[in-house]
Order: sequence, then structure tokens, then C-alpha cells
Amino acid sequence: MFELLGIPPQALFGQLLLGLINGSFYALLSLGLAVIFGLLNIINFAHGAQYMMGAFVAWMLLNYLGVNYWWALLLVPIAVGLFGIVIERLLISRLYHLDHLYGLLLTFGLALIIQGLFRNQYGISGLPYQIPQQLAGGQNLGFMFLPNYRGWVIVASLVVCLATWFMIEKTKLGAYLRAATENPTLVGAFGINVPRLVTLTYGFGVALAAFAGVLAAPIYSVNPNMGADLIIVVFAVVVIGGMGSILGSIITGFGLGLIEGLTRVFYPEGSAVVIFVIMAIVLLVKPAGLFGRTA
Amino acid sequence: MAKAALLEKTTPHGAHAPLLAIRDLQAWYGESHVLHGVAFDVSEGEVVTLLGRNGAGKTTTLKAIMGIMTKRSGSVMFDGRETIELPARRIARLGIGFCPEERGIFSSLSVEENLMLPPQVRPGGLSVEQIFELFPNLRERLSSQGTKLSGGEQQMLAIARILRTGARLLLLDEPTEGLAPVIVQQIGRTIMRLKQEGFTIVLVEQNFRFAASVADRHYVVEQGRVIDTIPNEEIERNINKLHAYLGV
Amino acid sequence: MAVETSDPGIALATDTPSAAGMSRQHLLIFAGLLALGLVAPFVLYPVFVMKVLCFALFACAFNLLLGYGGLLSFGHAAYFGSASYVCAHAAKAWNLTPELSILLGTGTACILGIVFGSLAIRRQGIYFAMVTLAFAQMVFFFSLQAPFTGGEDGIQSVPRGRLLGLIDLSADLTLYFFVLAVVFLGLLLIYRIIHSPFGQVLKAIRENEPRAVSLGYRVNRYKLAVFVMSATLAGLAGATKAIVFQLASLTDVYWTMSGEVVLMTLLGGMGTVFGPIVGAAIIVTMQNYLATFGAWVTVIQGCIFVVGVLLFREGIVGVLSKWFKKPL
Amino acid sequence: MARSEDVILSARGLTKEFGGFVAVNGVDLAVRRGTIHALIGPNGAGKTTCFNLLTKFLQPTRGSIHYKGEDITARPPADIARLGLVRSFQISAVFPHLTALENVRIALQRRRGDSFDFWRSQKVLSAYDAEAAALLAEVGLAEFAHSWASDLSYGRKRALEIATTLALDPEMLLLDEPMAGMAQADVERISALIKRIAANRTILMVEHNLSVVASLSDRITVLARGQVLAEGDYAQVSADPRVVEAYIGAGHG
Amino acid sequence: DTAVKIGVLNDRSGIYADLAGEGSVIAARMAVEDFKAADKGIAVEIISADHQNKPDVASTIARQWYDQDGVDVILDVPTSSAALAVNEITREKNKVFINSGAGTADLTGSKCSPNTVHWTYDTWALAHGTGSAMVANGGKKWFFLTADYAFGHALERDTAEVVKAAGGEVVGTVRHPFPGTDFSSFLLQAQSSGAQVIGLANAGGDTINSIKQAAEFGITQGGQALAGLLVFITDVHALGLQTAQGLVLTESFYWDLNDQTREWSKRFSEQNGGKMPTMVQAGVYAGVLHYLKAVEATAGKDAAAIMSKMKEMPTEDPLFGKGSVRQDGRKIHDMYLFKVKTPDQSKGPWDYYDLVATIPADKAFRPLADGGCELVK
Ligand SMILES: Nc1ncnc2c1ncn2[C@@H]1O[C@H](COP(=O)(O)OP(=O)(O)OP(=O)(O)O)[C@@H](O)[C@H]1O
Ligand SMILES: Nc1ncnc2c1ncn2[C@@H]1O[C@H](COP(=O)(O)OP(=O)(O)OP(=O)(O)O)[C@@H](O)[C@H]1O
Ligand SMILES: [Mg+2]
Ligand SMILES: [Mg+2]
Repeated sequence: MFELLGIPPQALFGQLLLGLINGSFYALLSLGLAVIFGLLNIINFAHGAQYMMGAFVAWMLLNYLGVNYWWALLLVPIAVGLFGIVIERLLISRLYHLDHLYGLLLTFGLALIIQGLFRNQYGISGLPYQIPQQLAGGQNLGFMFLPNYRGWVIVASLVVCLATWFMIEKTKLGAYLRAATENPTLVGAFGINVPRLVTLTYGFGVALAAFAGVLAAPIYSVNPNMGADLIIVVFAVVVIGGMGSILGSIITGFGLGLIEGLTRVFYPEGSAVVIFVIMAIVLLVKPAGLFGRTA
Repeated sequence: MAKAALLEKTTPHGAHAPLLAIRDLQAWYGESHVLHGVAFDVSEGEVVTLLGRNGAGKTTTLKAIMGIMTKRSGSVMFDGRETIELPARRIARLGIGFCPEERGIFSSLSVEENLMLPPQVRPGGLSVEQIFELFPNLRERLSSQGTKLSGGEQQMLAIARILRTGARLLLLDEPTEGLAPVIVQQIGRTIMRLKQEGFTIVLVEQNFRFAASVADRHYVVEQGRVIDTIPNEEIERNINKLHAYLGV
Repeated sequence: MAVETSDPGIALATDTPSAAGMSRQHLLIFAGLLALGLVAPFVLYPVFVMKVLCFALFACAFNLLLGYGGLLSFGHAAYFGSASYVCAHAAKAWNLTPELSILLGTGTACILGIVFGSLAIRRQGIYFAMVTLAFAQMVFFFSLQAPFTGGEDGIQSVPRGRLLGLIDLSADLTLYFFVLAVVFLGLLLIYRIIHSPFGQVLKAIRENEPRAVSLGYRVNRYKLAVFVMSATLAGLAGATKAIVFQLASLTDVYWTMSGEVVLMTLLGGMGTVFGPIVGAAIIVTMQNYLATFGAWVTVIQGCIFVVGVLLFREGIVGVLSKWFKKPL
Repeated sequence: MARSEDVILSARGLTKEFGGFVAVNGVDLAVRRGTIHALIGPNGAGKTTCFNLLTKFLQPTRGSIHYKGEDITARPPADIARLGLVRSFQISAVFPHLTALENVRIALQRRRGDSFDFWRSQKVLSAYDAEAAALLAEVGLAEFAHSWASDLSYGRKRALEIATTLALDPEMLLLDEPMAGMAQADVERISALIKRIAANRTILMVEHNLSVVASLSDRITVLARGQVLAEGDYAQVSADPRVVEAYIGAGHG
Repeated sequence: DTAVKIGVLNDRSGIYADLAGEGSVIAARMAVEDFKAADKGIAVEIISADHQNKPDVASTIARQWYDQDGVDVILDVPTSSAALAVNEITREKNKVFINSGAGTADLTGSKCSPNTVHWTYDTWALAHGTGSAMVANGGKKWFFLTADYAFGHALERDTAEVVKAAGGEVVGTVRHPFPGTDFSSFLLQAQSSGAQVIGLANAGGDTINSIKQAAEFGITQGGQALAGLLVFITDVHALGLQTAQGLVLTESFYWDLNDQTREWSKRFSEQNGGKMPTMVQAGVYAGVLHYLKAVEATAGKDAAAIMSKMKEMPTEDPLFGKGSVRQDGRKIHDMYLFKVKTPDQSKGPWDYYDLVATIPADKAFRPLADGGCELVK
């Protein structure tokens, strides 16, 4: 059989597909971060914790109220997004006029608190969350066994990503948001309620994280640290894509998933660092990331 | 009192109440007290200018009217409504448009998006076509990034975008700064036309000749106060006094 | 009525520099810190105070870059950690004296600083931060895999050795005064850099880079210089820490270490002289004394950050310096 | 015509494209030593871009630049300043969290070359205070020496920028709209100042204030749509109908 | 009268917080109560701290405990790097260290110390328990999913040796970054390798994620067996039986082994929010008990005397039964091979394991001579 660098092409397809699925998570998470950073200039370090909350709230809904996965997919982002709105109103809104590093410090503190509270309540090992019945099992694609759930992850995240992109880049609302990032005072002087816009945006970014969390619950360990280590990779994705570029973070998310997948085949030990190598190269060649606008 | 006399003088002789009436307006940047009781009136359909040296407080006055000074007190009546307690966005919704001196073009928005950004607060603004007629440069560069425009083009864009909103009181901070003489003349004509259409305009100007060519009345600002009022028709007579104020 | 009279006699003195070139209040604070440092080991546990000292130096080195160079590095663990590894290896495997090991470690950080710095300074803002992070992650990956670093066990039981081959450092107190001297000299050097003609140029570059270029400053050289200084001093802190704890481990090169030093600096007040020292002291103390609170540690830590940011927006020392209206 | 050794700065075929859009298109420019040369033209004509090219803040797509007989087309921007060719910016450029005095000192310091001295106390810089204060007084900012630059009003920031530029004692200055946003009084003072400093320097400036241009400049180049439209002294240029149409406008004098 | 101070140093916030954490402190307290220390004139104080799985934090705390707080013995210390750090400091300060939580066999091998006892398990024991038993049950072809750091490598190496020695074969290995979240690529490689057994040479969250995703990809349904080389009951609890069923693993303690373990575990779980003890927590209990016996016997707390007493005295406790502490510090007891029950087989919460085989004490641990410990003459 024809082989590519010692790997049968069939296996390679499988790996690429898996990479794409992983990329879906990167894309969803980095999208939320990009929205929050690009529009509020806040480096939302609590993003990982909010993703984790998404998974946990889904678990709680199921175990305490019997709410199933599908409803969770809808309700959890709303609930966690509302939580984000409260956080924004009470805490983050006090920091906009400061260097955005202070936002980082605050959200880092929030992440610690959220993670700590969940850890105290639910321990660290994690909680079980089953794949919804409709999506159990999988398809034999010939070259690999594709669990139905993974297919669904791709579809769901693609849809959400594109919808978000459209909303921010192509609608008036998005223009308000982008303008408000640059000069909130002036946008306010045009008669736009900037604080409310900002609050909703933060809530939306958090809701995206929570949505990713619900998607992740059935396949990744639902534990309080699940977002903590992911966050740094997701930052890398946002930066490679070009800070503030919504489309950039989506494409980069999927793209890096693919590249990481390939690394896992050819040099698995390096798959943790490959993203950073790429980031270094990209930034040295393209100063503002792949899709970023130069100032 | 001298102040009362001044107010007497600044109130136009017209019968109806002024569109904008400012009394004892004070404003601070943090600790530093910049406006010390500005007072003047503008009637509907008038063009007035604020003249004064650098740092006199002209820009600050506009910002205080617009509600984007964090700390201010006194009274700003617009169309019979007290606005001193309102946030900037509510003031804008009453129909006041602001064009800042540093232009405030958004770099993450295209020229078109910049132009379309301010929401319409009232019918009766200029149409996009009329705007392009006024500033043909903008039409050609619609899809470029806002801050990639030349300095003067940015100035045009900044004015253009509030003309669209239908605001009936326009606060223009040095709208001719950095513009080619042809464009300055064009803006002068635009201001006259806006005036005819019933817009009310408060203009901050350094270009005294330009100011004289469009305005009904000039208020001289010094150290955060309006210290004199000169109707445009009396400007020739008062030219020496004015030169003294402006230190020419 | 143009202002014709120029009066060069206008009050020019900003603050009164003392003999050492320090303003009076800074001299007093430094003296106070030194006194505190001399008394501390007799009141507190010396090893703990040494930890505070090492991290104070680390944070101040970082602040030199962030607070005065305007460059946020998110990969300072690379310099701290690599110096710590090299120093530990030199002391343990090559049996070098502690001062030579520290020098070697510091030198390594300096070289790394030159290599990474010259690439990274071409980028700005968050991109700069992420390039430095990327390099640091590579150093981390290297440290995880390289044979001499001992993987996730690190290099353990590093001998403290004899200073200059003469003075035995194994007693905590002896070591303490050595560390105090190293750190204090480091801090004085940083202070001097900040308040030098060079420091003034740095400030200008941070404020408005194109303008500095138009005045003829080759800004990249200044940025690189301050980057290397910062990396080297961070290395000094890391190497010293390796001798104190007789240990070099992955914690020192992991990104959380880079994050920690950002937190220390922000909590204390970035761009203030003494802020990072305060920040380091608080965070190290927290880690030490909260360790017994078990699972609540992170919650308490998080609350301190949140409250810290909300109450002391410009860092603790930043706010104090506003109160007293004096740069601290 | 100017003999070539009289020309201090020259550009040949200077062109700059921004992704398809040609902002500056084959501009030839020769500035003679000791003159005040004005660059005028409608908004968006490419004047600032020209400045950016001449000072190497932008890399030209095509064309060459010579300064004092030396080809500087490939030099980095900081070097240009070191050769004595210093610019100001159209949108005011000061160091906001430095005092006015410190702003000027930064420039003085560069000229003296102790800027890398990280081991010396900054109090050595107070040696420059008197000179800096004198420069501030020249632009009318004496009483603001210890104000933060960020707290100055717009017009005063422009004045500060000029003082800072002068501190470098450049052989040639490129001033981008030095009068923009200045009150009448200051316009006159700065005009006088420019005249005074031009005594032993060369100045290339962009300015929209025609009376300033008329009174100051020895020679004027008019740009329009990235190309040279006309060149000559004020009388010649203002009589050119193309210039009137494109720039000056009918209503003007 | 003697006053002893016991320091329980472990992970209270990270990935090992559930299998050690507060539960270990509870276990230590129970040991003091069960020993009736106060009646025997021994005043015992227990303190605890979080080492966050970092060797530097662990060494700082250990140093401070010994120097400042008068701690006589440190217990637990999961995470090999932290354990090795405490091992060194204990040696330097001449105190006692009874490790329960860490896996590294170096503690009783090349890094062995006269001041250390390694109680509960080690990588050698796990590798041999699971490796030999699986091969004996017909799992001859192995594929390893290894966490890419020394601990993972050691687990893999030890197990591979056993597999080969028992006549099996290793058909492939993939090293995944540590820590990782997505293992699907690696599992796909394992799936297509034709191996009968997939050995998970990783720990904590990595193991949980690999098992969860293995279930998703239908690995066990496909006929391949999963062997966890370091899996604790808390991990199984987190996974749920639906996902974890069929997993084979080795432990030295299970709450449901006999009446004694059940009685003790019931008392324990009442204090631990209903959670059953892990073998690590059990090890802390037994370690404290044995230490206190040595204190009583030597009527003092001199480290050297206590250590030699602990090695000389046979151990006996309700959790590990009878055993001994070897010269190199290795505690010797039986190990057990378990298989995770299916949801149908389980009678209730925490009823997770079927005992597959008991590995007798003399076979369970690395022979004394092989470790390279210098204490062994
Ligand atoms: N952000 C600020 N912080 C502190 N003081 C300020 C600030 N902006 C302006 N000022 C001060 O307020 C006073 C009034 O400034 P303002 O900008 O209103 O003057 P202006 O009349 O518009 O001058 P110009 O013609 O130069 O624009 C000046 O003394 C100025 O120094
Ligand atoms: N970085 C850039 N990218 C794209 N287009 C640019 C860029 N910089 C300038 N331009 C375009 O080049 C043209 C010339 O700009 P420039 O700033 O040189 O004009 P100017 O002559 O200085 O005008 P003004 O008098 O209004 O300042 C403008 O149309 C502008 O939109
Ligand atoms: Mg102004
Ligand atoms: Mg220009």
C-alpha cells in the first residue's frame, strides 16, 4: 500500500479529521477570547474557568434537575453568560480606564476563585457526563471509526463560529463594538449606550466559553482544572490569528488543530510545543498575526 | 453685577427661548478646575463661535456640553431641558452631534463604517449622496481603513458622519484644522447651508477669518470663562479689542 | 502681547537628589529595607526570607522591563529557570563554588536574553508578550526533555558549597547574608538603571516610540539593552534561588512562573521602584502561610487578587505613591 | 537653476504604493540649502507620505533619496535623524508622561550621546535644564516647564514639539503642519521662530495656512494626487490656475 | 511523656487532591485515635499543608516544618518529584519520612535514605502486577500510551520488561505531552496497531481523559483491553462505571476487601463526605500507626532509633494486614489485580472492583538486591 512517511494515507485522514475536531474547540474558545479582547481590551484569564463552568453547570442541570444535554446546550450558555454579565458589572467595569494588564490580574483572580470553589465542592478527579443517546455510537468511515458525537462537535462549532463572525464583522452592532473598543467616550457621545454594549459583549464571550464547555463535557474529563491548562494554548491561537480578528481566530483554531494532529502522528512528543513554535515563527514573520490588522 | 450685565448682552433679542442656554458651567479634569462658570446662549438656527487662545477652555466647553467631562456642574439647557445630570449618550439622543478636535476616526472600522456609525437621532440629516457631493474624497476611499486616510480626509470624515445623524445642534471643534483652503471654503459653504436648513452650530475656531465668514456671533473664551461677546456685524469695529484678546 | 521675556530662572529642581543620586525618601526606604533585611532572619525563618528576597529581585528585574521599558514579557520564567538549572548543574555536577555557579547561571540567562530579546523586540504589545511566551515554552519543553535537568524531578540536593572556596554556606544564616548582599546589590543596580540617562530614554520610548525614532534614537538597541538587563537580573534571582533551595525544577520554567512574576509586579505596582518588592513579599508569604489552608488556598489567593485590583488599582505601592504624591 | 551642491535634500522618482493605491507617484524634489521650502497640496495629496518617505518612516516602493550628496534610501529612520534631518508629526507627538522640560531634555540628551549610561544617575541630566528652559521660553512655554505634556492644551503640545525638534539643532527640519491647531497669537510667534531658526538651517514644511506659506517660504512645491502639480515661489504658484482649482480655491485672495 | 508532631504534606488543590488531600489527614487522625496515643502518654499533633505537586514548594514546607515547627515525621507526599525533594531534606535534617502517595521506586532504589519508608505502592509493583497478570490472561500484544515525562517513561519501561519477560510483545508506543486533554489521535494509533492490551502509562487527569475517550471510540467494545498502570478508585468514581468498565488495574488496598477494611472504610467515609478511602489514604493511616508503635517502643522520637524499630518490628494493621518494612525502606504487603465492574454488576456507589488476582507480598515488590539501594549490604 502507498504510504506517506511511513503512515498509511487512511490513518492520516483519520488523524486529520481528529485534528479538525480538536480545532473546533480551539476555535470556539479562542473566538470568545478574541471577542472579549478585541472588543473590550480585557485579557480574560477567567475564560478557562468559564469553560469549566459550562461543563459543570451542564452536569448540575442533569444531576439535580434532570435537564438533558440538548437543553443544557441552550440553557448553560445563557446561565453562565448571565454570570459573566454580573461579573462584568460588579468588577470588570471598574477597570476599563486602566492598563489592560489589570483586567488580566482581576480575571486571573476570578479564575482562581471559581476553580477553587468548584474544587472544594466537587473535588478534583472529575465527574461523569454521558454522551447523549442520540449521538452515541459512531460511523465506520472505512479509514477510521468516527464517533457521532465528534461529528456533531464540528458542525455545532462551525455554525456558532460563523454566526459570531457574521454578527461582529458584518453588522452594525459589530461596528459599534469595534468603535467602542477604540474610543468609548466618543461612541457614547454618538448616543450609544456603551456600558451596556460592553456588558453584553462580555456576557456573550463568556457564553461562548460555556457553550464549548457543554460540548466538551461528554468527551473530556469534567473537572475544575479542565480549562486552566487549555487557556494558554487558546491565547496562542488568538494571537496567531491576529488579536481582534474574529475570522483569524476561527481559521487559526481549526488550522492549528490540524497541524497539532499531524504532529501527533509524526512527532507526538512535540505536539505540546508545536503551537508555540508556530506562534513564534508567525509573529516573527507577520507582526500582527495571520489575519491581524497592523496599527 | 457685571455677570448679569454680560448675560443680558448675550441673550439674543429674539422672542423665543434659546435652543442652548448655558449658565455657570464648571468643569474639572481630575483635580484641575478648568471651566469657571461659562455662560452663553445659542438660538435655533444660529452659528456661534468660541474664540480664544490655546488652553482657554474652548474644547472643554464643548465636551462639557456633550457630557463627556467626568466632573461638571452648572446648567446646560437644551431645548428647554436640563442636561447637566444626563450621561453623554442621552444628551446625544436629544439631538446634539459632536466632532472632536482630534477627529476620533476609528482605525478598526472602514471609512464607510465610520461614516455610518453614529445612529440617526432624528430625521433630516444629510443623505450619503449629499455627503459625497460635499466631500468627494470620501467616496473614493470608502473601503479603506479609517485611519489610513490623510489628516484632512479624516477631518472631512469626522464632520461628515455627524451630518448624517440629523442632530440639530452641531458642536464642531476646529473643523478646518489641517484642511486645504478649497476644502475650508467648502466647509464654510456647508455650514452656511446647514444654517439655512435650520441647524444650530457651535464652532470652535482658530481661523478667525473663517469664523467671521460664517458666524452670527463670537464668544471670547479666556481662562474658562466667556469674557466677551461680539456680534459678527460689529466685528470690524471691535477688531482691535479682538486682537488684544487673542494676543495677535 | 507676546510672551517675550524668557526666564531661565524658573524653579527647575524637581526633587532634591542626595549624595548617592537618590532622592531623600528613596534613600530612607532603601535604608529601611536594608535594616529590615538585617533583622529579619532573627525574627522570621531565614529560608523563607531568602525566598522573598529572590522573588523580590526577580520581580524588580521584570518590572525594569515592564514598568520602565514598557515591554510585557510573558516568558520571564525562561531566564529565571534556565539560570536556576545551569547554576544547580554547575554546583552539583561540576562541583563549582556557589558564586561561580551563580555567575554561570546568570550568564546563561544573559545569553538567552540576547538571543530571544533580539528576535522579540521587533514586536509590540501583546504580540511581544506572546513571542516571549513562545520562547519560554520552548525552554520549558527543552528542560522537560534534556537529560541533565532531571525531567520533572528537577535537579535535587544541590550543594550550597563554600563561597569563594572559603566560607561554608550550609548554615542558613551565613547563606542568608550572602543572599541579602546579592539581592540588595541587584536592587541598587536596578534602581540606578531606572534613574539614569538611559532610564530616561527608555521612558521616552515607552511613551511615544515614533517620536523617539524621529529624534534619532535607535530604539531597538535600547529595548534590547533593557531586555537583556532584565533577563540577566532575573537569571541572577533564579540562580540564587537554586543555591538557597538546593533545587532547580520545572516549576521555575513553567509559564505559571512567568505569570506569577507579572502578578507580583502588578499587585505591588508596576513602574514603581518598590512595588515589586512588596508584591513579591505578599505572594510568597501567601504561598507559604496559606499552604496549611488546603483547598481554600486558591480561593483566598483569588480574592486577594480581586480585592487588590479593585482597591489598589495601580498596585499597592502605586496607590501609596499617589497618596503621598511622591514616586515610590 | 540650483547648482547640485546647493541641494541638501533631493528625491528622484519617489513612489509609494499602499496595496494598489498609489499615494505618492514619481515625485522629484530638490530642496536647496538654507531655504524654507513648502510642500502644499489638497488633503490626501501625499504630503505626509512624502515626509514619511524622506525620513524613512516608510520605505519607498521606488525612487531614491539623497541627503547632502549621500544616498539615504536604505537607511533606518533613527539614522536619518542622526544625520541632522529631523521631522515633526502632523498629529502632535510628545512624550505625555514626561514634563515639558523633560521632553526637550530627551532630545538634548541624544545629541550629547550619554543616553546609554545606565550606571550614572540621571541627575547628570540637570546639566541640560538651562538650555531646555531657554528652548521652552522660545516657544512660549516657559511657565509650563514642569507641567506634564499630557496636560497641555493641543496648541501648546504643538509648540512643545517644535521646541523638542529644535533641541537637536538639526541642519534640516521637516515640519508637518506646524501651525495646525494654533491660536493666532502663536501662529505669529511660531512663524517668527521658524524664520529665526531658518537663518542657518534648511526647512521643508507642509502647511495649509496660506498666509504663513506666503510669508515664509522661498519655494513651494504643490502636490496633487501624489504628483507634482507645480513648483515655484508663492506668486508663481498661486497664479497657476490648476493650483487654484485643486487647492487654493476661488474664494481665496 | 513524648510529644510528636506529624506533618501530612500532600496535594490539596491539584490533580492528586482527591486521592490524598484532606482524606489523608483524616486517615492520620484516625490512626492517632485508634492507637489511643493519649492513653499511652504520647501527645500527638497533626498539621498539614498543600505542596501543589511542586518540588520546590514541598521542599520549602518540609524545611520549615523540620526547622521551625518541630515536625518529627512527614507523611504522604504524592508526586514523585516532591517526594524525592522531601526525601533529601528529611535525610539532611535527620527526621522520618513515610511516603504513601508517590510512585517512584527510586525512593527505595538509587535515592534510598535511612530516614524514609515507602509504604503503599511503587511503579515497579504496579507495572508487575498489571503487566504479568494481563499477559497471563492472554494479553500478549501491548501498545503503550505514555505520558511524556520521567514518571511515564518509568512506568512504561517497567511494564514492558514484565510483558516481554512473560512472553508478550510490545507492538507500539506513543508518547503524549503531559498534561494533555485530547487523546483521540493516540487512541486511534493504538486501535489500529492490532494490540490486545493498551497500557496507560500516565496518571491523574490524563488517565481519566484517555479512558473516557477510549470508551467513546469503542476501544473496549472492539476487543482491546485497557490496562491502567496508575489508576485509583477516585478515578474510577470520576469516570463512572459506564465508561470505566472492564479496565484492569493494580492497587494495594480496596475498601471492600474484608471485614476489617469495610469497618474502617465506613468510619472513614463518614468523616470524608461519603467518599471511600484510596490506597494512599489507607497507607497514611497504616504508616502513622506503625510510626506511633515505634515511638511507644523506643519511648522517644530519635529518628535513627525509630527507623530501626520500624524496620525491625513487623507491621500489622487492619488495612494491609501483616507485613514488614525492608532494609531499603520498602514496606512489603500483598498487591491486588482488580477489574472494574460493569454498571449491572455494581450494587451501589463505590462498589467498583472485582478481585482478579492477589499478588503475594514476596512477589509484589522489586527484590531487595535489584534496587541499587546503598543501605543494602
Ligand atoms: N486631559 C487633560 N487633563 C488635564 N488638563 C487638561 C486636559 N486637557 C486640557 N487640559 C487643560 O485644560 C485647559 C483648557 O484646555 P482646552 O483643551 O479646553 O483648551 P482649548 O481652548 O481647546 O485650546 P486649544 O486651542 O489649544 O485646543 C488647558 O489649560 C489645558 O492645559
Ligand atoms: N498606510 C496607508 N495605507 C493606505 N493608504 C494610505 C496610508 N497612508 C496614507 N494613505 C493614503 O495616501 C494618501 C495620501 O496621504 P497623506 O497622508 O500623505 O496626505 P496629505 O497630503 O498629508 O494630506 P493632509 O493634508 O490631509 O494631511 C491618502 O489618500 C491616504 O488615504
Ligand atoms: Mg481645543
Ligand atoms: Mg498630512
